Amino acid sequence: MEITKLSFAFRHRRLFHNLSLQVGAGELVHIAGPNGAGKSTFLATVAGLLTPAAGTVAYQGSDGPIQDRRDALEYLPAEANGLYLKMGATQNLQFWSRLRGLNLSPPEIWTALTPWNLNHPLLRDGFAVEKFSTGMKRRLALARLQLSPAVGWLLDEPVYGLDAEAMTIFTNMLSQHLAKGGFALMVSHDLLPFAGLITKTVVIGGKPGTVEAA
Amino acid sequence: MITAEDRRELYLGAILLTLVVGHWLAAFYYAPVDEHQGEVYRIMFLHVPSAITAFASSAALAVFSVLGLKRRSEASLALAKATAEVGLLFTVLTLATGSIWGRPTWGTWWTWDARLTTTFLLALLYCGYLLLYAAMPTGPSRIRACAVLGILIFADVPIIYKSVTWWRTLHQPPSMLRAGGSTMEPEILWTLVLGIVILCLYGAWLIRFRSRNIRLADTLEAASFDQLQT
Amino acid sequence: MNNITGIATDAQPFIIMAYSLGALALLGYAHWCLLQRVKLRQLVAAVQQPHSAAIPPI
Amino acid sequence: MSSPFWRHYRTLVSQGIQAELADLERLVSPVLFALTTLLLFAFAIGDVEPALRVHIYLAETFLTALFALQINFSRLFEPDRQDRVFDLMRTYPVDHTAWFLAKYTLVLAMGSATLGPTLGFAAFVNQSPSQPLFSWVVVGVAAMALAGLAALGVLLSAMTLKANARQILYPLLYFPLATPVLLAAVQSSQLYLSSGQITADVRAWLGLLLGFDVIYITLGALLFTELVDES
Repeated sequence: MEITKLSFAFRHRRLFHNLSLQVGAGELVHIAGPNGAGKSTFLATVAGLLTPAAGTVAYQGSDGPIQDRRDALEYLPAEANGLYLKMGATQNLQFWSRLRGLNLSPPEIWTALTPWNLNHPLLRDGFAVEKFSTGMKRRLALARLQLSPAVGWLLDEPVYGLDAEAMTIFTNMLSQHLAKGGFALMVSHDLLPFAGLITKTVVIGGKPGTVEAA
Repeated sequence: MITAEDRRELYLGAILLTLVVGHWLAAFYYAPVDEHQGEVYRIMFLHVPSAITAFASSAALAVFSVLGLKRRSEASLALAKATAEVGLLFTVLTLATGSIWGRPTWGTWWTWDARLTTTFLLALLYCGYLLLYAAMPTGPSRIRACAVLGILIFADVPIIYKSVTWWRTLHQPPSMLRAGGSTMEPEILWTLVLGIVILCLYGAWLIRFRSRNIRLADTLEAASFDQLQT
Repeated sequence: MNNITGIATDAQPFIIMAYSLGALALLGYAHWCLLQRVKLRQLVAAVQQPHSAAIPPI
Repeated sequence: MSSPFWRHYRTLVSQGIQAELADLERLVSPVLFALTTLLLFAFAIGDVEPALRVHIYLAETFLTALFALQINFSRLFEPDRQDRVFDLMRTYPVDHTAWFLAKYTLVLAMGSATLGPTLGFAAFVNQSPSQPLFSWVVVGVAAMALAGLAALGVLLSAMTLKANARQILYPLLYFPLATPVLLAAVQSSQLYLSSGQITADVRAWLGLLLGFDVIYITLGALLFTELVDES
């Protein structure tokens, strides 16, 4: 993925300016910067939710440029998990995976729930997700991420609300994703678990959009 | 404080305003007395141009809305918002003069005449547009939402007009708002056409002037956010 | 404008009412826009003083 | 038919229906609102001599339908607004026209679930021995009205998604735009019920209703994409 001279002004306030970045296979880019600097805005812009003031985001697939960035990216918002709160865990995962073109049967969905120990007969079906705890909702969102064939992950505070055990599951999942040639852009206040994985750091809000190799 | 540009704009506005007043004088003295309605038909020279400007504004709103969708710029939104405001002004003026004209002509302040009813709905649609503009936070999503509504309004006006006209013809033959029967004497016709042209130009001037105010206010809002930053 | 000579008296009040409403609308709105323009220009001038953040020329 | 368009469409429709079934309140409350409104009309209007009964019945029915449908339409994106599902959906490779058609189909289903009881109950409470008011032509007219209103409803719902004071803003935009449908529905039904067959006038009104439907379905499909694109 190639980001060239991306800049974004929110309500006329310049958040990041002329930010350029190459992200290749297997790379984990850490988005650093003080609170309110625009880290989440940067991820949302790359995800296509916000119109950048200037600059482009280009996606270079192995067999040539990717037409629709949405095929290549899976986005995990910071303070939300994109779940139909009145519906069950399996229904949620089935919906998002079907939109990605995967036709998974319920048992296949259950196996995807297992690593996040959400694969309990009482929890996985007919149990509204709104009754889940914050950590359980986050784990369900991460299960969606794991199911997604998208090559690039845009992670906004992925470990928010996770306990230590879920944290290690996520770290393994992330390293497998990177090993398979995927990449990820991540905003995270807690960097300890990802020490070895980060290949680049982008500072937003400090010096204007510079890129330092970690 | 007033820049040279403002001054030029105001001169143009003053000229247009004198043209409007000049036309009014022509409407009073140049146009002959109408054999059916006598003198009161002279209200037509304000009522009809105002109505046409109001409906022309809905077309302008649609044009700026399509521009807004294409360019997604605050400038086109400012123009669209100014158009909705001026359009509302002229619809209200049309309704007021229509009802004042109706009083001596039919003895009532309001009749469900197809054109008046459509104008009334157009006023509500303009209010809806301004409400949506006020209800949305500044940004691209507001530009898009207002643009789509602007197009919807323009698409709906003809349907409203046709349905209201049919609704009225079932109950009452088309009203006699058109003074001097179908063939107007040339003096009346020309005075009316002149009035329409002048008022449309004045309306356009109002839209331009108001939209520059909106742009100015947007820039100051941006500056206040920058001020927040330092 | 209280007695427009040459106009039949019975129609006069309605014509006066209509056209004064017209004048009120057309002039009133323009006047409001003008006042607003002056206020905005004053704000811009105040903002462009040396001590405050630079603002692009308008 | 497994091209992405229809797959997205089927997925979105089935998800929408499940979201409705998961939260039955969303289906029940518009119907209850409609029945209450019909009672209010009955209390306000009171007894009506037979000549006017048909006209009053039609006015009541279509006004109540217009109000009740507005509730369905304005709450259409409620499940998607929660937990930023709507934003996440925009980062997924979903065909926007399929998305509009899915929401349109969903709101047609919800609308019929409201319209059915409304028409039935209105005829039920307004009937009299000499005038059984229920007529399938009126139901057909109502269906045509729903077809147009639904497209308008989906578009307005997506448009006001991010507006504050949405609950009051929505009706202020919806009702003026929907007046031609109300006029056409009441007039065509009344002409039919009074004459007993589809006269030229009735056909004219139905033509206008059809025009409204076609315009708003095409405008809906075109403009929905504009609303859903970036930001």
